[in-house]
Amino acid sequence: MKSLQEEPNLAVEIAGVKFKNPIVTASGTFGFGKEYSVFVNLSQLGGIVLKSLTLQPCPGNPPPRIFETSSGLLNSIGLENPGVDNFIKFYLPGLKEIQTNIIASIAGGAAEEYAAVAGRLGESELVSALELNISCPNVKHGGMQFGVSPSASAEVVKSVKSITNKPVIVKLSPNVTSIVEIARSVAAAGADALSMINTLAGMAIDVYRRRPVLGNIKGGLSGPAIKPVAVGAVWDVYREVDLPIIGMGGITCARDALEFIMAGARAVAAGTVNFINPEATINILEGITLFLKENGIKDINDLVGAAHNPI
Amino acid sequence: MKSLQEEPNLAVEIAGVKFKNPIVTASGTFGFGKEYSVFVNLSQLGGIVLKSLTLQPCPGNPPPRIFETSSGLLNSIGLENPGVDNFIKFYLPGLKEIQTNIIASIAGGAAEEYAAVAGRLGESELVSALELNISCPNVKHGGMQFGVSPSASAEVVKSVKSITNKPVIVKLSPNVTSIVEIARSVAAAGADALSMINTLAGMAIDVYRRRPVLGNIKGGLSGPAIKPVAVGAVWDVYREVDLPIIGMGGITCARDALEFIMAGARAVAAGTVNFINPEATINILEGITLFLKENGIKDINDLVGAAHNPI
Amino acid sequence: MIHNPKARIVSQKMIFPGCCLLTISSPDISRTAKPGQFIQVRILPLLDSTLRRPFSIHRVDREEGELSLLYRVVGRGTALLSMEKENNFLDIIGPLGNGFTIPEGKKKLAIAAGGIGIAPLFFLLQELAQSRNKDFSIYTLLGARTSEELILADEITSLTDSFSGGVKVATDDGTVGHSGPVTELLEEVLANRLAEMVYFCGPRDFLRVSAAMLEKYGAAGQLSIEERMACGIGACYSCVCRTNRKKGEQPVYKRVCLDGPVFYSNEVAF
Amino acid sequence: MIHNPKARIVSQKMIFPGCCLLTISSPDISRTAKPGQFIQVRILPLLDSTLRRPFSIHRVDREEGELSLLYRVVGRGTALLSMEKENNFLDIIGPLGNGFTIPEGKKKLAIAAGGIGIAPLFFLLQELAQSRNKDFSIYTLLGARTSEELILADEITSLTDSFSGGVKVATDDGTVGHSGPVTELLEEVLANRLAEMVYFCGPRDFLRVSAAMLEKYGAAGQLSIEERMACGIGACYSCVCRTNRKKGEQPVYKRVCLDGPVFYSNEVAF
Ligand SMILES: Cc1cc2nc3c(=O)[nH]c(=O)nc-3n(C[C@H](O)[C@H](O)[C@H](O)COP(=O)(O)OP(=O)(O)OC[C@H]3O[C@@H](n4cnc5c(N)ncnc54)[C@H](O)[C@@H]3O)c2cc1C
Ligand SMILES: Cc1cc2nc3c(=O)[nH]c(=O)nc-3n(C[C@H](O)[C@H](O)[C@H](O)COP(=O)(O)OP(=O)(O)OC[C@H]3O[C@@H](n4cnc5c(N)ncnc54)[C@H](O)[C@@H]3O)c2cc1C
Ligand SMILES: Cc1cc2nc3c(=O)[nH]c(=O)nc-3n(C[C@H](O)[C@H](O)[C@H](O)COP(=O)(O)O)c2cc1C
Ligand SMILES: Cc1cc2nc3c(=O)[nH]c(=O)nc-3n(C[C@H](O)[C@H](O)[C@H](O)COP(=O)(O)O)c2cc1C
Ligand code: FES
Ligand code: FES
Repeated sequence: MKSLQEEPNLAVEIAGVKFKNPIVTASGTFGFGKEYSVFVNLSQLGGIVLKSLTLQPCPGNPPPRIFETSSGLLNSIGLENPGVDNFIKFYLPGLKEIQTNIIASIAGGAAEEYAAVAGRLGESELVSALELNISCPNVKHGGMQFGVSPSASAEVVKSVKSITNKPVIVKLSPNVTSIVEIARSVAAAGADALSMINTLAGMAIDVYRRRPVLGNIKGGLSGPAIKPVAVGAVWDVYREVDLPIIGMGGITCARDALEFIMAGARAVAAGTVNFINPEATINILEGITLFLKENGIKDINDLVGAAHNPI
Repeated sequence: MKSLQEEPNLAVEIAGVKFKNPIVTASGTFGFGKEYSVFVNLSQLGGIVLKSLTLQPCPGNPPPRIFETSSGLLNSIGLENPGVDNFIKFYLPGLKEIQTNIIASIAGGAAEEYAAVAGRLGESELVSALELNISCPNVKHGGMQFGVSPSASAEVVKSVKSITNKPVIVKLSPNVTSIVEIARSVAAAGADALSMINTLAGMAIDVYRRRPVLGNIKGGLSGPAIKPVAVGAVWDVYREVDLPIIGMGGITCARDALEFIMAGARAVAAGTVNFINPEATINILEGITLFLKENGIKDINDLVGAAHNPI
Repeated sequence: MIHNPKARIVSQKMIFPGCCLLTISSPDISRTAKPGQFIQVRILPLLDSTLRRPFSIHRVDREEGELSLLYRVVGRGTALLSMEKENNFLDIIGPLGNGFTIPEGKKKLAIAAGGIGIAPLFFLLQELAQSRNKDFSIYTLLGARTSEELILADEITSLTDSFSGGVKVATDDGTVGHSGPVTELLEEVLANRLAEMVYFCGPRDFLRVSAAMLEKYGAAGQLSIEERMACGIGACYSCVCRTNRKKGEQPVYKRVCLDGPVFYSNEVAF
Repeated sequence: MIHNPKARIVSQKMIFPGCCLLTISSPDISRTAKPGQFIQVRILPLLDSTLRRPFSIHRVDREEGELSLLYRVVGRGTALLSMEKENNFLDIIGPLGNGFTIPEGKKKLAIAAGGIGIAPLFFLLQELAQSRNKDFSIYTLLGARTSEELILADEITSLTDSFSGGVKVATDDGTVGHSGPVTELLEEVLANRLAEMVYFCGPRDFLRVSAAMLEKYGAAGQLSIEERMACGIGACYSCVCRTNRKKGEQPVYKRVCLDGPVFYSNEVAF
């Protein structure tokens, strides 16, 4: 163990946006930005990714909306949100006081809807970047998710890029044969960064009641259970696609976060872990800092993808 | 709780083969049939699915071959096996004394290799059915797995069906955009049953050594972590494809097994759990029997797919 | 809202098989907690992947800075919790949620608990007793499956004996008190116009039947409901219950953790 | 091979911080166990998804029907194991693996342990001592990081004092015995032709260096190696080590759990 030394550099740049450190929050797990302020000094975070917004207010799915599985969490929230206009009116102004990147997440049923939401959010200086949640049913194509089709994914990216100058991060779904193929397609369509992974499709059955547990039948699996899948996905995309990656999926501690960084992620998001340890983001940040110091690493960027070329 | 009553029927039929109960073992986790005989009266099982066999002996992947993750197990055994001929010579005769269905699992790098292995196994009366492990790299197509391509999967099935009369069970990979599409394709190609799911692609990184943990870099994730994904896959395929399903993925107890059955599986396989509890298969069988009695269910077949039409 | 990652266990007792009373030292949370609020407990921190479990605050001792939970062992989380011993530490967050309110002018109160539903209502009775407001009339109705599982009746009787009203009990098997569901006692109270405001908590079916009964007799009610929770602080929208009751309308969901867990009974769509 | 799902913990002691001695009652396994064999321990059965952990049998008391493990706390599993108390029950499988053998005619033995590597070798010494075969000469070489972590030297000295040979110790920090790696003691023994057969166990690097040394001096050796295990009984092919050493050849893997954990040192490819 090397002796402690000067503070390492934690700052990373993604799509032209500077992050003071690589720790961000995962969309849908950190509300509309301020819910966790009782536990966390939000200005210490690299960024906050907000819950996905749609054009119209969305009531969400019938409960039960979550179910705990072995080391995992199934959810089918169904994008409950007040709609982009109410968000801009009632939530966005309050985010001004937070000294970090605010990344808005956009969901929609058609490429034009993504663009419309992006257009409204693009007017605010408070929003540093846009994340596109493409794990949404494409209403024009029989409800198949955008994120499983290279062309539909690209179409969403193009329509958003045509309306805004904000950096666009595309959030990839793992429920595909080749996540690399989707990544390539959105890269070609102009995406500035990738975030991955969204939840794995899954479900659970209540055997006593002989029916699915979730009100919506199927849900998305998150939490430590999916970490190996997520690390593998980041690893694959890092090798093949030249875009910065925000990695996530089951991160609970600094060591988990470092796995993603060494697999190729330039930043990492904490999702489900916030529910278990509300200070998790800060704990992860502290743990990474300590790791860098103990190992005499001066710059976090030196670890990005480090496992591809073992020392 | 209803009072205990006559013994319920546990027998199920899959592809013309009668199983005395729906509990089988998952390929690769139960060796070549007799390893667990110290713990389990093998004749009590519905069936034993053997470790996958290839035409030639296969040395397998360099270690480390496994790594424990949260509620999961990553493995990259790499199909180590003595080859079908050595298996027939040295292992198969010893299986005669076991009064249960022996299902041989076949792996290969080309459709013809599957057929060749199937041909040799087809000569033995001891083998009740063949399971095709199509999660193998297709050497003719740049190493892409058969199981992720509807046409390559179908080709394997056709070539095996053309050489043997034994029932053919196709083991589906979950690493696809639509497992239903693959299921449909192998059904059309003549598959007699499906087994699902094989492991999820994943990996882990040793952050202290800055390199992948597994000798083979990537591996397959099994265990309770993947159960929601597996139940969801069985659910989807049951609705769309008219073939009997052997369900697996993270089963540890009778309740887990019942989830699969209610999602649509006619039999269930125990894999990773054998490592933790070597009597798991029998415990699951006993637990299911008790559940049927307590709930006054006379026939396990009445529960197959029961969650699709809740009571 | 306080996160106390090292709250000491003062005591843990089995009340009857499968039901425990757990007392925790947490001065900050005890001081500010209101009846009907709850805490989120982290079970075995070594398991990084297990969600916190929500439990109502059953009673507080503000002088000692202690709060108690009354819970049933129903699954893995509560089983592990029941193994925790005195002087171990628990990681808790609270107080959470809105809590019960006593609207101006309502003096004729009833409290109806189905089984473990007494957990949050006891705290409410504690506060009412402390208020020493003799204007209140309080009927407390306790339901249990059998006499062994009927708990707290004596304590509640002495707590409320300065008020008019009284404590009535019902058991499913008739081993003590009224034989039948506690909702039959509630109907009696409502039919006799003995309550303008009913506080109730218990299993889903009990809540549904009670809410319908309140509607029938035109009485107001506040109920505490349970839903599976993740964050517990309003961030994840996991824990919703539907609040508008007309079929066909766009549903309006509210978060049990933040907008509840206490709702007016005519708000909730069962 | 026996599955004992309810083996009682007789005692658990901390030997030095991070190292525990755990004694378990399991008459069947104790009776049949041979030095070099191991058991698979299930950690906290409530966690249905945690693999068993393999531990060498460190010593047995056949009269009492007890066996002991000597282990280091290195991760979650061993941390949970170290919290288990007397009279709790453990779920164990054993005895597993092949064990050490003493080939006919080999009389000049050495035993070399790197740190916790002494765990299985102590049992071998116990058996040698019991054999009372005065023909043996036994040199026991113990390595540790520092004097505090040097354990069992006295016990081994008295165990082996009827044999020729002796006990030598080495610490990395020189706080006791030879200052430097224990392999330096081994080299001395080998250079002086004091051992025809060396039994050794310890960290990977220690094994590699020792095996190379044995090759250099033309001595035979048996080593106990560790690999991540799942089934522990030869069914899953998880735990392999490569046994042929020529580059370019098709690798030949052997299962550590069944074909090992003891191998001849010239078999293993490091
Ligand atoms: C606001 C609130 C207050 C509560 N107060 C009490 C109380 O005072 N006493 C008491 O005994 N119980 C109370 N409960 C219910 C208690 O939270 C569950 O019994 C407990 O979470 C079950 O955990 P488990 O691991 O033992 O069960 P499991 O069935 O193994 O739990 C699995 C999952 O389901 C969730 N879950 C299961 N049942 C419930 C439920 N009824 N409500 C919410 N989540 C559930 C768990 O949190 C967990 O995520 C309360 C619930 C809520 C929402
Ligand atoms: C045949 C055999 C005999 C052993 N005897 C002893 C002994 O007598 N004393 C002792 O202290 N240790 C012994 N070990 C090592 C011991 O099994 C590991 O230290 C232990 O499994 C670590 O578990 P953990 O949960 O604390 O660590 P974690 O790192 O959290 O374990 C994670 C996973 O890695 C596996 N693992 C980690 N390290 C090892 C390892 N070195 N070997 C095998 N699997 C590992 C665990 O089984 C688990 O699956 C032996 C290993 C083998 C194979
Ligand atoms: C309750 C919940 C709600 C979520 N909502 C969204 C969402 O609105 N938009 C989105 O892109 N991802 C959403 N996600 C996915 C997460 O952002 C994240 O990709 C996933 O949970 C994996 O990370 P984790 O394991 O750290 O939670 C949600 C996840 C959870 C658990
Ligand atoms: C160590 C190991 C080896 C496996 N080997 C094979 C194999 O040879 N052929 C195969 O079809 N599946 C193989 N599998 C996959 C299992 O049969 C099963 O599909 C998967 O593990 C999911 O079930 P489980 O969670 O119950 O283990 C293997 C799984 C494990 C854990
Ligand atoms: S539990 Fe997260 S909003 Fe209620
Ligand atoms: S651990 Fe399964 S073969 Fe060795």
